[in-house]
Amino acid sequence: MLWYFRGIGKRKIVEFVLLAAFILFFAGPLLNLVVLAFSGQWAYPDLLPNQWSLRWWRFVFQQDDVVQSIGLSFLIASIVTVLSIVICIPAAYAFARLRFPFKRMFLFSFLLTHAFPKMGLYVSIAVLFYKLGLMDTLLGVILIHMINVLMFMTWIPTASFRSVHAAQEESARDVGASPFRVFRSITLPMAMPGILVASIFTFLNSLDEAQGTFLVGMPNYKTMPIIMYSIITDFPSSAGAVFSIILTAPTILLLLLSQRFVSADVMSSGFQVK
Amino acid sequence: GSANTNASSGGSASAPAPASSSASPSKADTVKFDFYFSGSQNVKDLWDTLIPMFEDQNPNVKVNAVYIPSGTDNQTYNKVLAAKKAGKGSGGIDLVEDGIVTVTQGQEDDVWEKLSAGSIANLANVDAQTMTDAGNMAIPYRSSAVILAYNSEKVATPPKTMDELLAWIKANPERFAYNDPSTGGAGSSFVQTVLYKDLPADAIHSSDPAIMEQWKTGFDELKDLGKYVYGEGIYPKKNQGTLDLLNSGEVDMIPAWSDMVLQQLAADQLPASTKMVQMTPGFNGGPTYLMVNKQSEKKDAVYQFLNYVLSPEAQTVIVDKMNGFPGIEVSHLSQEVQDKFKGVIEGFRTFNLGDLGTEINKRWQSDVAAQ
Amino acid sequence: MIKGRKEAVLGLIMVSPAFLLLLIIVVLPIVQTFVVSLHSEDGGYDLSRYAFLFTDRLMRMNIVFTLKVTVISSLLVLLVSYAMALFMSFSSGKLVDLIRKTYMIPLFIPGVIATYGLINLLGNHGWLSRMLLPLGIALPRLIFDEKGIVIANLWFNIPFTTMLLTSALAGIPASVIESAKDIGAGRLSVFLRVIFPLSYKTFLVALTFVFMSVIGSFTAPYLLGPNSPQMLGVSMQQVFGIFREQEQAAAMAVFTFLLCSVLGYFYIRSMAKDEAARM
Amino acid sequence: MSIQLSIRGMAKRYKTGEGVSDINLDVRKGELITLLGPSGCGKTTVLRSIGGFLKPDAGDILIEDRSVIALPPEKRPTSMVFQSYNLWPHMSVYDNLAFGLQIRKKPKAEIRESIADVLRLVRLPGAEKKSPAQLSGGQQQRVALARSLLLKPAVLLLDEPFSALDAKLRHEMREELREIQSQTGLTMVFVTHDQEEALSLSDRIVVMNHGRIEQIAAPQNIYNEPESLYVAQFIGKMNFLEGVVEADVIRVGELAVPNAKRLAGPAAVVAVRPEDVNLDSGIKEGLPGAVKQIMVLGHYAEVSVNLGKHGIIRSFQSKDAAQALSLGQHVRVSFAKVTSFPKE
Amino acid sequence: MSIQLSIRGMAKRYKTGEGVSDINLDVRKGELITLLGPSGCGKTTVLRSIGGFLKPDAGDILIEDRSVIALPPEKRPTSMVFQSYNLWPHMSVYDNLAFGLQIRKKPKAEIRESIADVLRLVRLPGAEKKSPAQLSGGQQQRVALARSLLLKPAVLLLDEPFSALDAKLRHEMREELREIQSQTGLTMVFVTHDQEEALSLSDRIVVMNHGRIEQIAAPQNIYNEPESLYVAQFIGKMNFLEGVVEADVIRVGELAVPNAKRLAGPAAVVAVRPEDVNLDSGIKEGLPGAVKQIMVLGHYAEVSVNLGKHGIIRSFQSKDAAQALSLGQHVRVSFAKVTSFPKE
Ligand SMILES: Nc1ncnc2c1ncn2[C@@H]1O[C@H](COP(=O)(O)OP(=O)(O)OP(=O)(O)O)[C@@H](O)[C@H]1O
Ligand SMILES: Nc1ncnc2c1ncn2[C@@H]1O[C@H](COP(=O)(O)OP(=O)(O)OP(=O)(O)O)[C@@H](O)[C@H]1O
Ligand SMILES: [Mg+2]
Ligand SMILES: [Mg+2]
Repeated sequence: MLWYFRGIGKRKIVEFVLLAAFILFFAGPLLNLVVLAFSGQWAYPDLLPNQWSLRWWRFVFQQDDVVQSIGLSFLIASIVTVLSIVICIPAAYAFARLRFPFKRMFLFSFLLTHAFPKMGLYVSIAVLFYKLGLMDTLLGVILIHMINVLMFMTWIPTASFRSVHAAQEESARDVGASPFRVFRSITLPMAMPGILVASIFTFLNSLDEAQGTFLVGMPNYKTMPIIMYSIITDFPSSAGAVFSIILTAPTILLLLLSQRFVSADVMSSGFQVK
Repeated sequence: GSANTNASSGGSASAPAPASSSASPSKADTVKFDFYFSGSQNVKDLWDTLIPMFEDQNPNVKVNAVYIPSGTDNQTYNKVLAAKKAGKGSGGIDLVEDGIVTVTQGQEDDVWEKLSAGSIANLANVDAQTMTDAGNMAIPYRSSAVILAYNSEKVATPPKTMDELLAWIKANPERFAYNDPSTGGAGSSFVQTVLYKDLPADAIHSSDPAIMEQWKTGFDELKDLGKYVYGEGIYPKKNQGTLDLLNSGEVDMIPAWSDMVLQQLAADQLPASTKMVQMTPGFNGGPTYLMVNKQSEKKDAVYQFLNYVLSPEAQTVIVDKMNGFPGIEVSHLSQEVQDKFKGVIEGFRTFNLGDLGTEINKRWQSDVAAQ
Repeated sequence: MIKGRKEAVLGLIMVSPAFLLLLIIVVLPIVQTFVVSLHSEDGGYDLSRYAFLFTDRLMRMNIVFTLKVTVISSLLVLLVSYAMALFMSFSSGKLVDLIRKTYMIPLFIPGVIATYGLINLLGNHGWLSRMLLPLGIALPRLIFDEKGIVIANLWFNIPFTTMLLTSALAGIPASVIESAKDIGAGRLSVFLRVIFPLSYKTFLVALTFVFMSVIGSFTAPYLLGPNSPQMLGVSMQQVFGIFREQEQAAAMAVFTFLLCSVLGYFYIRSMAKDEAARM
Repeated sequence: MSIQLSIRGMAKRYKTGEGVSDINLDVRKGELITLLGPSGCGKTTVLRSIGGFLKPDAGDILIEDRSVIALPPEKRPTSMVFQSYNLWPHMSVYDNLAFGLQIRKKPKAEIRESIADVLRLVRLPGAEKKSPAQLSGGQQQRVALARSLLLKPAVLLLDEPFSALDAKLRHEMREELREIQSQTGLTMVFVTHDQEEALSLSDRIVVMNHGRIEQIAAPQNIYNEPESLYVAQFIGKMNFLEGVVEADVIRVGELAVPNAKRLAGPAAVVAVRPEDVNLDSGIKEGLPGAVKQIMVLGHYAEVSVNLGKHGIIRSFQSKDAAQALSLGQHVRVSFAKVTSFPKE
Repeated sequence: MSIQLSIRGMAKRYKTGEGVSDINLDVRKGELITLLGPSGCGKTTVLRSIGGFLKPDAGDILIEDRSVIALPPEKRPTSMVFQSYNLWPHMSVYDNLAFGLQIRKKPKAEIRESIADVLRLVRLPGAEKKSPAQLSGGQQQRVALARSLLLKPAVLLLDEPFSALDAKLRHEMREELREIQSQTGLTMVFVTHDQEEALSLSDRIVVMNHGRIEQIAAPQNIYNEPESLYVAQFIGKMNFLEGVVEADVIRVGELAVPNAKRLAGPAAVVAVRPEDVNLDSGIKEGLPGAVKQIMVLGHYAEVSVNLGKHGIIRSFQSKDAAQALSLGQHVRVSFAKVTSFPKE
């Protein structure tokens, strides 16, 4: 055994150990979910279920709200992502590049959205929404999703914008690009990895949001996590496992597809010049 | 599964069009009100059965039942409260189903309507004491019992009294578990029963803070018990938490809601060897309440519905479906049902400790959990 | 300075949509909550709710426990995430590609479900213990213990933090790292002296996010953690939802926020610093 | 010809205390002006101020008689080739070049054609699809040059645009630049550290020192009549000898040179270019010295002669003449042409 | 002397198809080798391979007889001055310089002192506290040079280290480099595009073309005896004329030059350096031509003469001789020295 490891070199061993740790830690719970999703009976201490079954798959798909709610969730998540990009990216750019009064205070205020536990805020928020006529509206749901991500969408892109070299922007100004054009063609693409991260997060966060959606959207906007909550609290974990697989699959597909289109690895390799 | 035959509760899911009842009464004489309830699948099944029955008999009232998945149920109350604070009336919520905590909270915030037999005739069938305990603001339309569930393969002769149970726990370390009392009624019932084990019988209807003095021996007992329960002091969260342990064979005995055990047995989620036993004196049970939003503009229709819910006909359905106890006194039900409860109902007790329930949880948290 | 004023106005305009949204939906309710937290038991206004946080034995335990779990989790998360981000940014091969493609997947799993997955995996009779049973290894208690919370925090936070740090590393030109290697810097020196300082700002952002999400977390510590001491998030839920002490819960929320602000402050200060240096 | 670019009393001071001051310069239309000076003297600072990337603390900048001092870079009719290329790493060469034209809303076909043209011009035909990271240093520099050339600005600012190019390419580029200039009347401000380039390319040279302008003149004048010791030192090679002023002449040992500038004395510095240093082995006149080193540099040779207390003097000789000399040989040194400066 | 660096059969091909191949080179200890070649010929590629930043596709690299091909850059006893300086933007000049020494665990006092020394050497005394962004291009380049010098590597790799420096500073730096080399016996591989620099500085020159080595020889040999037409073209200025091989001689119009290389013919290329082109107005011999252009370049002048069907030939003349000529004047052209190559 030892000679084998010596033969394949230190680097390979390190990689192997890393992979094992990675799989055990991250994939473990996921694999567990997959197995669980197809299990009928699973007694201790058996390594695998003693009985396989598709029962919970049938069950989840029979829930008549499921398909609709998935559609609604994706719709809302898309709108939320686009809207927060539109609103937050300019702010992030301003934080990164412009000087204006109270800048630090503004930037700090975005911390509130996330650092302040929302549990105690829901009643006040609901009162406000009633007054503004946002209760039971799509806009209301979108807004409540957006406040969850305001901070991500400002802070992360701010950090990304700041890492773009001023010199590259200068040469774009030089060829006659207006500040906006410079932003669009130079700064934005170069800050893209960070913005992409923030956007993915926004999208997922919106897909996962239940409390606020319920408060503002029920009974008209029943999103996926709301259905999910009832399934996982009332049914054995197998049903939850099935649901999370259904829920995860389209997003992962999207991710893989986008990786192909968003040129190989914007995320990982970045742009490097000698 | 999907016994969703009722159009009014199923169809409103995600249609963006506002289906609010106040806006669109379909016929001049038809009133449609909104009813928010939460709970497990069996609760949903119950209402899916009861509401059509009611609507058949009362064509002028339509009930829009909104099922609130657990996990988000706190928000129903938040919504009612917020609508009131914003001056927006009922906020589209006319009738709410929930536990005692929400009832008490609503009394403080003044959001529930006071109810009387004048508007709901069948209220007379309900135990007057229970109504008073709830400040006449909530109807205990059904009750469930907490029982002792155990693995009959491991436990041949289950304990019959509290003292026997305590002895069993100490004799079989780490084979018993009760859930954190602030996260579920089964655990809370166990804790309260231990605390009131040696107190006068009527103490369970008193919310007089003076009695707190006398909890000491009970809490000492619970503290001591910590060493013998599952994981030497682990109290799972929620009623389901202990059921999971029983299911996986990590413990042999737990206090649990009878309806949950029955339902999960039926669904193969618990091993067939699981059995139930009620002790004497029994664990306290707990009613589930229906509250009318004070801001509601459709109270008459709501009362009509509540009246039906408290009718013997509806209560019989409830008893069948929920494996629970009726909200009205058993004497009003059919003989058949009465027979079914013979021997069980005696052991069934309801505690009405008011705010003391919260005090117990707090003290448990600091004395028992954090010992 | 005309130009300065124009810039100021432009900046304010660009920030205002996001800020207005924030102001109305978040800041105002928070101010209300803050006011609520100042209500004392007897109807007046004072700081008794805050004093309670430090005088009550249970609360003190909870706070210490929360800080301990949060600090440990944050440190581990950042450690692992940096390692992964570096590995993915500066290595190549099939393995890296595989990890690059899959490490984000946990982000897509709803928190509650993942928590159940973790319970099923790590629990006393969970998958892991079943796997280790034939080998004769007994797991220490992971579930209903702070280890469980830490593991869950790692699971939930590492993918996102890694993603964030990877994006920051993408901005570091290879040339800068090359020249560090050239002068003989080993991996550790390159990291400490070049990569870390150049990704410091994103690091602070990541730290703040991890810290916040751990300190305010509810689902995982609720389902995986011990009964006592509790994480602040769980305790807050109990105080607010079960004990119905809105004022006390508000004070806890404000306190949590103050803890997070400390980290936020570092990020903003570091930004201000290099702004001053740029002129 | 009309004045295309005018810099008036410009000053810029960085926080560190460095910077430029008192910059006055008029550039005529179609003129190529070179900024020459040692590293760190402020050449880039002047160029960046013209381009709009630095806000001067004082002074004005006019292009075609309009003050541009308040305009942002994109509104100025200038284009700059930066000292450090500044290509956009996320764009291909084509996109790097097309960007400015797209902003000017040029039709696509025209863009494609002019890019192909300019790439041929900078000797990188067919490089459109490459990314900047795939180019060598000199190739990147040429792409940066191409990017600015494409825009046909009123004033082209070039910050050492040929510093990474070999002699041959540099020559070709110079000629292309001249060609373009003669066709389009482009006005250029050119920074270089290469004297030969400055001397051969410029219409006028601006010599800078420590953030100030020392002299502005045509190449020949700068070379032949440096106004200050500094310029003399900086441009071309120059020997400096100490002399004693004696009314009409300045005496260096046995040699007397005319005191053309009527310096006051008592001491003065006599400057002689190496090519003006004659070496003779026969004659009696001149300073005596011994050949110390002979270095053949391509088509000529540099001969160093030790003059004893007058130090070492360098002389350029043709290869043949140099090969006739031998190390240690005694020679007499005389000067064909000298300049003199007051001793500092 | 012993071989310090040895490159054997190295090849590296980029995805785009460019690269280098068949690189064989031995560098002796204490030697300064220059890589010379046009932009994009692969100089940086070779240097980066030696430094360990590129993994060659084939071949081996040995330093002090040990193969380093498998070592990462930080383990190689080399240090590189990068073409684009690569200073660490977040560190002060001091920290940039100190980093390498700190890794080598030098005591603090020693670090401080050697940094002060090396900064004086690159003419930036007292710049410790500045940040790279506060330096001019040339200053940054000098800091990068200082950084590598401090480490006293076994092999110093310099990628156009003086490209941003003015002539004066460049001369000083060259001399400092020579000085250091004579003191420490440093081995250097030097990339430059400046021929004069290569000719005056190197022990040997490696001329590269299109990713291959064309010739390796001492500067004088490269200049006087270029092995190929390409080298002749690239190094120094050179006139090329077509000739006809006639056994022992090659005939160019009325002129016959010896066929020293015994070329086969029928056609050959005759190459003459401008300084070997004699212009006479009196004699009958030589090719007849007319003066086309006189360009005075510092201490010498370039005179172009139109030879009719033989094209235009350039000649270097002393300033005086050139000034005696006038445009259009008829002259006879003869050659002091020629080389010949087969016609391609
Ligand atoms: N952003 C800055 N902050 C502080 N000092 C600076 C800054 N930029 C340049 N300097 C200093 O100002 C002086 C002039 O710099 P500049 O870049 O104009 O020089 P340069 O003539 O272009 O030199 P080089 O030929 O080396 O590029 C230098 O001493 C430099 O150190
Ligand atoms: N990363 C790369 N990917 C693809 N091609 C490259 C890459 N780096 C360099 N090349 C190509 O390889 C050839 C040699 O490049 P190299 O940088 O070695 O040239 P160089 O001799 O240093 O030129 P210069 O004097 O312009 O710096 C060039 O044609 C260049 O376009
Ligand atoms: Mg410069
Ligand atoms: Mg190069």
